[in-house]
Parts: sequence; structure tokens; C-alpha cells
Amino acid sequence: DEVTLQLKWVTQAQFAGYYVAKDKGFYEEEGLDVTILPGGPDIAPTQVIAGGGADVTVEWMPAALAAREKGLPLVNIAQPFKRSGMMLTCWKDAGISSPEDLKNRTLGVWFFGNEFPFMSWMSQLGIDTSGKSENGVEVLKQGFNVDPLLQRQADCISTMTYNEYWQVIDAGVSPDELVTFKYEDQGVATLEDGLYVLEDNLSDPAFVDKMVRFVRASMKGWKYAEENPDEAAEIVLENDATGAQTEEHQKRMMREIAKLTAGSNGALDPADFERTVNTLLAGGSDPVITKKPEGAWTHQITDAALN
Amino acid sequence: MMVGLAILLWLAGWWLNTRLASGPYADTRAVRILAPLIFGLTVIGVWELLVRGLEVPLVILPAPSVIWDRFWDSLPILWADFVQTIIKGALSGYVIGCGAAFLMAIAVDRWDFLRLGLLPVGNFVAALPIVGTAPILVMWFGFDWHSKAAVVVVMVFFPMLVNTVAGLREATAMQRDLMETYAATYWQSFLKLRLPAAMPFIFNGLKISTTLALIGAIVAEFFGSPTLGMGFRISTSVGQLSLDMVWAEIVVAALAGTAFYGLVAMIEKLVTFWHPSQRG
Amino acid sequence: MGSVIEAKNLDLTFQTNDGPVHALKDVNLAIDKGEFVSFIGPSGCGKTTFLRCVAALETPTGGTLTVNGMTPDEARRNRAYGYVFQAAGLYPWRTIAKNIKLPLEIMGYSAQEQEERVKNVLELVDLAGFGEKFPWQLSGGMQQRASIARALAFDADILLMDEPFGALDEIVRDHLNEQLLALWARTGKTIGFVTHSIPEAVYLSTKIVVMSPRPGRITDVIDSPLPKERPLDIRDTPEFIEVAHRVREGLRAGHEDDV
Amino acid sequence: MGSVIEAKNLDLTFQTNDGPVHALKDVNLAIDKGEFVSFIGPSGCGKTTFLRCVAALETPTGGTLTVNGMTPDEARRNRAYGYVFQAAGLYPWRTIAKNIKLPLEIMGYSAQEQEERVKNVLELVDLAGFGEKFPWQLSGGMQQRASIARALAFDADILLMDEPFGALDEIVRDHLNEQLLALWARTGKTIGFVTHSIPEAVYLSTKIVVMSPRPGRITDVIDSPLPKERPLDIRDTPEFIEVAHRVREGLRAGHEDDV
Amino acid sequence: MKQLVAVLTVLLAIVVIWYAACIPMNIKGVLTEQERAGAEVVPPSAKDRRDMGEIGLALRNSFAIPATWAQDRPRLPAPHQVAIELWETTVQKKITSKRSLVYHGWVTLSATILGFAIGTGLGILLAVGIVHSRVMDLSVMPWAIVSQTIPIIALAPMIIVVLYSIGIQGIIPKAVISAYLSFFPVVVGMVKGLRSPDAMQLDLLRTYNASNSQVFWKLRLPASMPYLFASLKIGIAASLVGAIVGELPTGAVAGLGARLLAGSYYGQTVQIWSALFAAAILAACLVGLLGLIERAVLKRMGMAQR
Ligand SMILES: Nc1ncnc2c1ncn2[C@@H]1O[C@H](COP(=O)(O)OP(=O)(O)OP(=O)(O)O)[C@@H](O)[C@H]1O
Ligand SMILES: Nc1ncnc2c1ncn2[C@@H]1O[C@H](COP(=O)(O)OP(=O)(O)OP(=O)(O)O)[C@@H](O)[C@H]1O
Ligand SMILES: [Mg+2]
Ligand SMILES: [Mg+2]
Repeated sequence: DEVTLQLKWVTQAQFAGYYVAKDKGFYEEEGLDVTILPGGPDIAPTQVIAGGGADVTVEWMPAALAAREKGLPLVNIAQPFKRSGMMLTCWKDAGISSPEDLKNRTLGVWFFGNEFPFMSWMSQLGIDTSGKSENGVEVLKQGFNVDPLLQRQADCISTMTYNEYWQVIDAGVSPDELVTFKYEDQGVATLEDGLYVLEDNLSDPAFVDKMVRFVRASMKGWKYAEENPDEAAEIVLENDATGAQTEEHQKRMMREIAKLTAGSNGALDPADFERTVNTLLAGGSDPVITKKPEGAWTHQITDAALN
Repeated sequence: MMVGLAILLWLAGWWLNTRLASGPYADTRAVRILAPLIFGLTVIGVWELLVRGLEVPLVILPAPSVIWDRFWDSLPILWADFVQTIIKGALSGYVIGCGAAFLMAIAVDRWDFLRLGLLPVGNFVAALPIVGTAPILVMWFGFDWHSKAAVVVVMVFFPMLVNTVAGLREATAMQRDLMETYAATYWQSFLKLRLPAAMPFIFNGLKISTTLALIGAIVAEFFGSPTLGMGFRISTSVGQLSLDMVWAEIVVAALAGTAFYGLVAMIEKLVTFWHPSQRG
Repeated sequence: MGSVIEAKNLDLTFQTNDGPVHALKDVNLAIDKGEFVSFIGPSGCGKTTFLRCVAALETPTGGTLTVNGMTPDEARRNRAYGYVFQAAGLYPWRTIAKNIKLPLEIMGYSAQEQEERVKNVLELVDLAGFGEKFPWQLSGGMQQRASIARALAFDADILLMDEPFGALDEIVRDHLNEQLLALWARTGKTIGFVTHSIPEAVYLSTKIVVMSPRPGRITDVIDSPLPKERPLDIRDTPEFIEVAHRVREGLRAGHEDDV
Repeated sequence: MGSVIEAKNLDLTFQTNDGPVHALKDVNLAIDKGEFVSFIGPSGCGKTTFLRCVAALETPTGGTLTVNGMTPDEARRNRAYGYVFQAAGLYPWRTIAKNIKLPLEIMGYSAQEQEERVKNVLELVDLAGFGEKFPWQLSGGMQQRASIARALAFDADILLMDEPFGALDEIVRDHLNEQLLALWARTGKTIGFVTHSIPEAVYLSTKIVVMSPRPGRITDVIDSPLPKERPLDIRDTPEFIEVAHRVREGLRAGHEDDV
Repeated sequence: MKQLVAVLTVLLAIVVIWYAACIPMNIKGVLTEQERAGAEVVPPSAKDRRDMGEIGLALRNSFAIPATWAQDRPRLPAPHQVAIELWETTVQKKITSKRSLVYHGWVTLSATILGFAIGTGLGILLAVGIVHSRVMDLSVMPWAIVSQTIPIIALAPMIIVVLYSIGIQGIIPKAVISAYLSFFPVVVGMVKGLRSPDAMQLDLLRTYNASNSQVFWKLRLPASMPYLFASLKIGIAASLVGAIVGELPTGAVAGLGARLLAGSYYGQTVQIWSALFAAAILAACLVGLLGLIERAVLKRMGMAQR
């Protein structure tokens, strides 16, 4: 059976589990022929799956819930990432030590669906995001790299524990020059990389069966990657068509990713879901979602796959 | 059903235009305006019917009516984006880029050595995919409109330079000899002959640059921007699957582009009223 | 040395990609003040080139050329020339009056003087009332008259005309020829005039220079026996036909080799 | 009804932005087979328009026009016309031979016949050996002869020529005139010929049509008393000058109002 | 010859300016690095340096100037850094390697050529339609102009997704964008070219009673060739831009655009610049190649005089 998987971002260790599963033949064992489509800065995985370009996609929950409210019925069928890797990284010498110090600063934030946790964090802190002021911050739409921080165009930027943060370090900055605020620690973490499919498809037993096998194999891939991070990183490198990734960076990323997937067997923890929803509902003046979503996740697949 | 209606509408629109084009008023101004209008309306009608008929998901292609609603509902946002991107980014870059190119063209025209040396290099640079410079310029000039203006400057500079240089060489040998027999100075012959003769070319460059300026300003916003601007809105709206918003921005871009182009074309008509292409 | 224009052994060779072109070779000619000199000859014989040398638009590669006892370039800087080209060459973005003002602006005449002179020359060439029109609103003949007016507006001693009527039809041409003669009589300027038409050359000139190509040289200089007063009918007189015949013979001689 | 071309009360009015232009008004003319008819008149008098009507390139707004007893458009579809324009208008991307083949290809002659005809007409116009050259490699006069060859290559009864020699210099023109006369004598075609030059019209024609503008009409039709055999010298004979004089008078009469 | 000297002089001037510009552009980064490495820098804190003039900084810390030309991740890489990167990624890598610019260039080139072929084909067809049908001329031509004011580049991601949704992937989405960009210049040039025969040339064929298709093949088409080539040269450059833009949103997969993006993503400025130059060289080669074809064709047609 053929399955097309749309990734959220470019080929990197963040998706090691899927590449490992493919490379190690876990998918094949399940009788699946999986095509992995890399994402990119301007690809919305939700849009791809809506158009029928993929069967299943890796997406973050805020974006998936937002799409659901827009009328695209996405359902979470598995959640390999237990913890959130997003954080805000700031210059220490700018005088920032606690979230309160963020006021009157310039902050770089990712948009394209990734801005939601930030917005709800700010609204929890009671910080206005429409411009620099005594009680407000200036928000920049951050590009794909860490230049805004290095060039000191922003005091803080969004980073992932497994990727951008290390790019800052690679640029020669030492960790003690930096201050980081993990969303996980601030209580505004939202669920990241999960697997989503269209709701309608779940009423088709053949599709459900396919997904069960897919999730089973993928989780096998993830657990293998957690145990063999270096090998997993090399597999990822082999699948990177740009030739831009470095081995060192990917190996380190794999080790960081392993921290996030650890503790997940693939099944979504409803408590995490509740927390995510609550965070999003508190999203300030322009909330991502306006009401509690119903039926946005299911254990139907994971129950079958993992037992 | 809707699809059939769409086909019918298409045929009707085409038939109407055929009638207009071969009718007795084919050469009048009214038909010149009417025919493309009918064509445009037909396309919009067909689009609406097809989207409804084929039940195309909103997140792939919204129907024109949806876009229309979104457009009217979001006027303040669209206006703010317009000011940020078009007025601040595109327009300032356009003025600076075209102005600089004009001055450079005078220098190139004045010193033959520059023309020989700079033009080939200029042509090479013009072949550069300027979009690629956007991330670099954003890195250099920051996130606000300055970097957008810088991208626009780079994009319009060479088309404008090449056109102006060609225009300044446009005066015929005879016209230049005439100036020679009057023993006119360089600047006299520049102001009274070469500059007016170059006007059609200069305006050609200015017209090409209008669309380039818009594209440059919008694309540069993809590589970093404040939380404002047409490029910002387009990319974040795609992320939020608000495709109606994306298309509303596209409508703004097309309107602004057409108006900008039309304005320059109008000024051209006033300034180069004497040129055969304008006398029609 | 009473000549206004004097050429001695004038040579001009163009270096082109296909080798040198001898546009003028060993040209000797003296033109006196107030003469009307026509240059006639087949295409490429160097008529234009000679006129351009006189106006310092081209630099001879050999021989000497003096204008009013100066070099042509000095004469140019003294604004000695009015030059009329084959096409009227009016600037389309200027009205007729403004076109005529062009040399006056460049030479720094006062605004008031400019107005006066424009008015005068427009009358001289029968174009009074057309000053505010744009060139394309006028017929070819009228445009050509405007370009002559432009050359007359400032006080150049020497009027050089390179096939000024080549693009006009015969009737208009006859008319302009008549007017040009009248003008010449009134102003007493020295005129160098290039043409391809034998009757035109004979009708207008006090001196006809017949040239021949490869290399461009003068094969004949004919002094016209016709009186200064010349009605158009003069072209049917035997004297006229006689001179025209001589010119045609001269032309044919230098034209043997090709068509 | 022995006429090849017969116009009765022909009218043609162009509707322009500046109001209607009466290009032809009440034109009556009959041209017999084998005649050489010249049209002369000031610019804008409708010479070109008349020729275009004959060739069905323009549709008259009044009166009747028949060609070989048919409408012009039927005659056009029977390929009755060879048309020669002022500029040679050869296609720069075709060699001379290929240019001459153009009408033959369109009319579907066989390849072999095409070759033969090209060879014949090239000889007829003295261009044998130039077939493989491109137009720009030839002088203006040669190009014009090639364009005549193109009009001769197929069997059109009627040759219409609109100022074919207008852009050439007088000597080349004389030569081509001579050749055209010889050609006409040899082929016996009916020729309609527009010119601005009085000597040319008189030298070539059996019939000279003098026209006058606003509205375009025929003011005089002069049958030439000159013999069929015409050396170039004939232009210095009293008969010639007499006819030329009459043409000029006719022209001047219709030209009073402007220049 | 004279031209060569002039071009070389201008190039030399550019290189000199470039090296000079590296100093102020990179000095802050260099000073930060030097500071970390333990060098004595005035003023000593990065925060103080932030708002200072670059030239003043460079003068006060002149020992750091050579380092501005040898940074790892400079704001502006020095010319030799770009040249070395270009050399290493083209000549010294196997062309099948994913790190070889030749490989990425080829990926982009194939999309460019496909898009260019589609765009040119459609453009010519539309031009033929516009010239032959007054309806199309009246109703379609104005929209062809308006279509150019739409920032297609901004829409590239959507186009790609929409095409994904109907099952089209790989090279074709890129080619579609590059076709869209190359299509307009071709239409405009070709319409101009097909209309370039003057009334006299058209009348001539009318006197021969030639059919419409004969007029097209024997007159309009050959007469349009110079115009066609002029617009093809613009079109191919536009195609390349389209292909590169099309590679940006599909994520860093392969191609010069992906290379640019990856460079930008990882802050590898040298890589961005070398990808840019590779693109420009590719564009110059394509335009040059078309120029050669143009010369050959026009010469065969006898339209290139001398
Ligand atoms: N700038 C130039 N460079 C090279 N050759 C030239 C140049 N100008 C003129 N020639 C050549 O010099 C010769 C004389 O040219 P010139 O224009 O004086 O002839 P002309 O008698 O005025 O001819 P026409 O009657 O065609 O105007 C010609 O062979 C011409 O090709
Ligand atoms: N297509 C047209 N539309 C409008 N007016 C026209 C058109 N063709 C010719 N005319 C006008 O008709 C009149 C006769 O024109 P025509 O070209 O026949 O003159 P002509 O005698 O050939 O002049 P010339 O000697 O300048 O060639 C002119 O006033 C001209 O402006
Ligand atoms: Mg000349
Ligand atoms: Mg005519």
C-alpha cells in the first residue's frame, strides 16, 4: 500500500523516525510503500493534505486546530513528540533575566502557524504585542535563520532546542551569553510534531488499517532513532537532497530530539491536549481558536497499533 | 449543473465580445474598455461557478464572492499593509532606484569608457535572480521597510539604467549634428535634445519598474518583516489557511500595480505627447 | 583670398571595416561671398561629406580648408553656419516657433529678440500664424520651410543645405525653389546646396559643381550664364536646356561604371 | 467595353477622426489594353488611392470600377495584378531569387516552373547572377529592379507601379526608365504608373493623368504625341518640352491654393 | 579591445570597492569573535559597539581588518571567499554529489528549460491568436498586462500546493512558475513581431491573393524572428528566476534556489553568494547561448547584415 507523508519542515533529524523506518525497512515489513515529502518555509502541510497531496502529515497542534476551525477536519492519530522544543533565546547582556524583562524589547517570532503559543504566552504575561512600549513588545516576523539575533536586530528570537539554538552556538556565541525561556517551563507549551489525517478517511477501514501499520512502523523507527542517534542522523543526511546539512549538527539535533520524543509511545495524552487547547484559547486579542475543538484527536489508530 | 452553467457563461461572454469586436463600434473607446471588462467578469463568473460546482475546498481556492467579502471586511488591515509595503517599501525604493539609475545613466552617457565597461557588467548583474538578494538585504538593512526599499532599488536599477542609456543615445546623428553647427555645449544639447528625445525610453523603463517594485517589496517580506505588510500577510495567511485573505491581498496588489502602471502611463502621455506612439 | 570658402587639395578617407573609403580626393574649390553653389553627383560621391567638412562636422585627412580665413572649427564656434538637412529634423516636442528659437536660446539671445526674430523669419518663409503648431501638424513642405527658417533665424553668413527638398514633390519643390531664390537675393548669403535634380541645380545656382565617386572628386565646375532674375519659365529656354545638358553629360561621364 | 480598366464616377471617402477625407471624387477614366498610363499630381491627390482601388486593396464608396469586365476583387482573385511599391519591399530573409519566387509559391507553380521563370525575369531586368544575393547586398536601383522582376514573374495582365523610382537618384532613374520602356514594349502589359516627376511621366507614358487634391479628382488627361520608340535624348526635343509644359500647367492649376 | 579594457577596469573597481565594503560590514562580527578569542578590543563590550559607527570601529581596531576578509559567516563575504566556494563546489566536487553546485544547477536548469519551453510555446500561441483574432486582442491583451502586476512569486507556494493537490509534483510545479514568468515577454515581443510587417508588405501578398496561413508562414513569422529572439532572451532570464523561486517554498530539496534557502537558513552567507553567482552565470550562459542561436538563425535567414 502506498502512503504519502508530508513533513512540516526540511529534511533533518527532527523527522528521523520516519526516515529510519523507511531506511530500515520497517514500513516495508508492514507492507507499506511510503513517500516522504519534505516541507519548507512556505509550505503549509495542512493545505497539502486538504488538497489531497498527502495521506498523513506531520504538523503542530496549534496549526492543526486552527485549520480545523477553518473547516478542515484534521484529526490527530498519533503524537510521537511528548515535549515541546520551542523557546525564546535572548542576549543576556541586553539585561534580560526574567519574562518581565521582555517588555519594551524587540522579539523575533516565527509565523506561519507557529506564532500561536507565543501570542498566548504574551497574553498570559499581559504584554501587548502591537509595538514597543512600557508594557509592550515589538514583534518581528523572523526569517528562517538566527541572523536577527546575531546581528542584534532583535533582543530575542524564537529557537528550537534541537536546531536554531545550536546555530547560535555554532556562530561562536557561548551559552552563558544567552538566556533562554522554554515554553515548556513557562507553562505555555503546545504539542508539536504529531501525525494528522483527514477525519473523513477514518471511516474507511482500509485507510484505518493502513494508518495503523504506518504508525506502528513509524514508532518503531522513532524508538530505533532514540537508541541509535548517530546512525539515525546519518540516515537523515543521506536523504537530504540539498547537501547543506552537516553531520555534526544533525547528530546533535538527533540527541536533542530524542529528549522530546522520550516518554511517548505514540499515543496522545489527553492531558497534554487539554493544556494545549487552554493555552491557545488564552491567545489574547486574536485567539487562534475560539472554542474547544471536538473530536480533534483519536486513539483509534494508536490503540490498534500499539496493542 | 454549475459546471454546465460555467461553460454556458463562458460561451456567452465570448459571443458577446465577438459581436462587439466585429461590430460597427469596434474602434471606439467604449468597446476598448468594455471588451476586457466583459472578459474579466466572465472569468470571475466561471471561477465562482466552478468552485461551487466542483466543491473545491476553501483552503485550495476560494470563490470570488468569498474573497470579495473578506476584502470589504478587512479594509483597515489591507490599508495598513498597503501603506507598509507599497507606499513605504515599493514607492521609496522606486524613487531612489530610478533616480540613481537616471543619474548613473547620465554619467554613463557622458563618459564613453563607463558605457563600454559598465553596461556589460550591468547586463550580467541584471541577469542575477534579484530575489536571491532579498535575504542578504534583509540581513543588512533590518526588518522594516528599509530592506524592502533596498530590494526594490536593486531590482529597478538596471532596467532603468539600460533604458535611459539607450534613450540618451536615441537622438539621431542629424539632430546631434544640428546642435554641433550651433556650437552648443554638452549640457545645452543634453537638456534641449537628448533628454527630451530620451523620454519615451525613460518612461518605458519607469513602466517596467512599476511591476518590479511591487514584486520586490512583497517578496522581500517573506524573508523577515514586522508584523505588517502584504508579503507578511500573504505568508502568514497561507499558514493559517485563510486563503480568502491571501486573495484579498492579491487583489490589492493587482489594483495597486495597475493603478501605479496607469499613473506612470498617464504621465508619459502628457510628457511624450509628441511621440508617434502617443499620437495614435 | 576674397573667397568665403576655399578648399585646397582636400582629402578625406574614412577608415571602415571593409578598408578605407576615399570620400573626397584632391578637391579644389573656391566659393565667393554671395554665391549660390550647387553640388550634384551620383550617390556616394562625397557631396554630403564636403558640406560636412565645411561645417566642421567632419575633419579632413589632408589638404586645407578655410572659411572666412579661419579653420572651419573656428568658424563653427563663431556660429557662421546655418545648416539645413534633407529631412526637416524639427524636434517633435517643440512647436514651430520654439523650434526656430532653439538656436537662439543656445546662442543666448534675449527673450525679446528671440520673439522678434521668430516672427520675422516665419514671415520670410510664409509661415506666419503657424508658430504654435507642432511639426506633425504641418505638411512636409511647410516643415521644410520651418527648418529653413530655423537656419535663417540667427545671423549665419553661410547657409549649407543638404538636399533640403529631396523628400518633396515637384510642385512644392518648384515653389520652394522660387522662394529660396528670392530669399537669397534679399539676404545676400553664401549658399552651398546639394541636390540630385539637374533642373533644380541649374535653376538655382550661380555655380554648379559636378562630382563623381570612387574616389569622390570634382569633375566639372560650371558657371551659370543665366541672369540673376529667374522666373520658373526660364526652364524652358534654350540657355537653360543647354546648361542642363552639360550637367547631364558631366554626370554621365562620371557614372559610366554602374547603374 | 474594350477597356481593361474602366472607372465611372468613382468616389472614395475615408472616415477619419478629423472628419471625412474625399480621397477620390467623380473619377472617370478608361484605360485600354497595352497602354502606359502615368498618374501625376501633388501629394494627397489620390493617386495611390486610385491604384489601390484598381487592385482591390481599397473599396470605393461610390461609382463603378471594372477590370477586364470583372470587379477588381474578382480580378485580384484571378491574380491579374503585379504591384510595385515605392520602396522595393523585398523580404530581407529571402534571397533575390527566393523573393521573386514568393508569388509563384503562393500561386502554386511547380518547382521547375518557378526556377525557369525566376531565371527569365532576372535576365529581363539585367540581374542574372544576382539570384543568390540577399537584398541588402544590392544597391537601391538593383533592389528596385528585383521588385519589378517579382511583379513580372507571374502572368499578370496589369502592372501597377506606385512611385517605384521615387527613392532613387536621377541617373539611376534615367536608366531604369529606359529599361522599363523596353520591358513594356516586349511584354505588352497594361501599366499604371504613379510619379511625381514631370519628365518621367512624359518620357514613359502614352497617356498622362493629371490629378488635383481636395477632393482628389482628375483635372486633365493628356495623350502623348511622342513616338513609341523613345531614346533618352527625346527629352530635349520641343515636342517633349511642349507636353511637359502642358503637364506643368495642369498641375499648377490644381495646386493654386497651397504649397 | 577597448571594451575589454573598460570592462576589466570596471570589474577591478567593483572588486576594490567590495573588499573595502567588507571592512565596515563585517567589523562588528569580527570584533565580537576577537573579543571571545581574548583580544583587546575597544570598546570592550558588544553592547557598546552596537550603536557605534563601523568605520570608527575599524579605525580604532585596525588589527582586526584582515579578519574581515576571512570570517566564517560574514555579513558580506570577500570576493575570494565566494570564488573559492564556487570553485570548490563546482570543480572539486563530483557532479553527482549533492554538495556540487553543478548538480544543483542542473536541477534548476532542467526546470528552467521545461518552463521556458512551456512559456514560450504558450506565449507564441497566444500571440498568434491575438494577432489573428480581434476579439482576443481586445479582451485578453489588457489582462495579460494586468496579470504581470500580480506578484506571482508571492503565490508560488500556493501554486505548488494546488498542483500537489491534483497530483502534480517534482519538476512541473517549478516549471509552471517559470513558464508564467517567461510567458509575458514572449507574448509582447511576438505580438510586436507578428505585427511588424508594414501595410505595404501585407498589401503585396493581398495582390497575390495569398491565404491567411500563407501570410503567416511567408511573412509574419519570418518577420517576427528578431523580435522573438529579443524577447526569448528576456524570457529565459525570467524563467530562471521562476525556477529558483519555485524551489524556495518546496523546501530545501535541490536546486540553486534550495541552495540559496539552505544558505540563508543556516546563515551560510558564503553559500548564498556562491549560489547567487552560480545563478547569474547560468543566466548569462543561457542568454549568451540564445544570442548565438539568434546570430546563427538570422545569418541563415540573411537578416544579419555582414
Ligand atoms: N561616417 C562614415 N564612415 C564611413 N564611410 C562614410 C561615412 N560617411 C560617408 N561615408 C562614405 O563616404 C562616401 C561619400 O559619402 P557621402 O555621404 O558624402 O555621399 P553623398 O554624395 O552625399 O551621397 P548621397 O547622394 O547618397 O547623399 C560614401 O561611399 C559613403 O559610404
Ligand atoms: N487609409 C486612409 N485613411 C484615411 N485617409 C487616407 C487613407 N489613405 C489615404 N488617405 C487620404 O486620402 C488622400 C489621398 O491619399 P493618397 O495616398 O491617395 O495620395 P497620393 O496622391 O498617393 O499622395 P502621395 O503623392 O503623397 O503619395 C490623402 O488626403 C490621404 O491623407
Ligand atoms: Mg548625401
Ligand atoms: Mg502615394
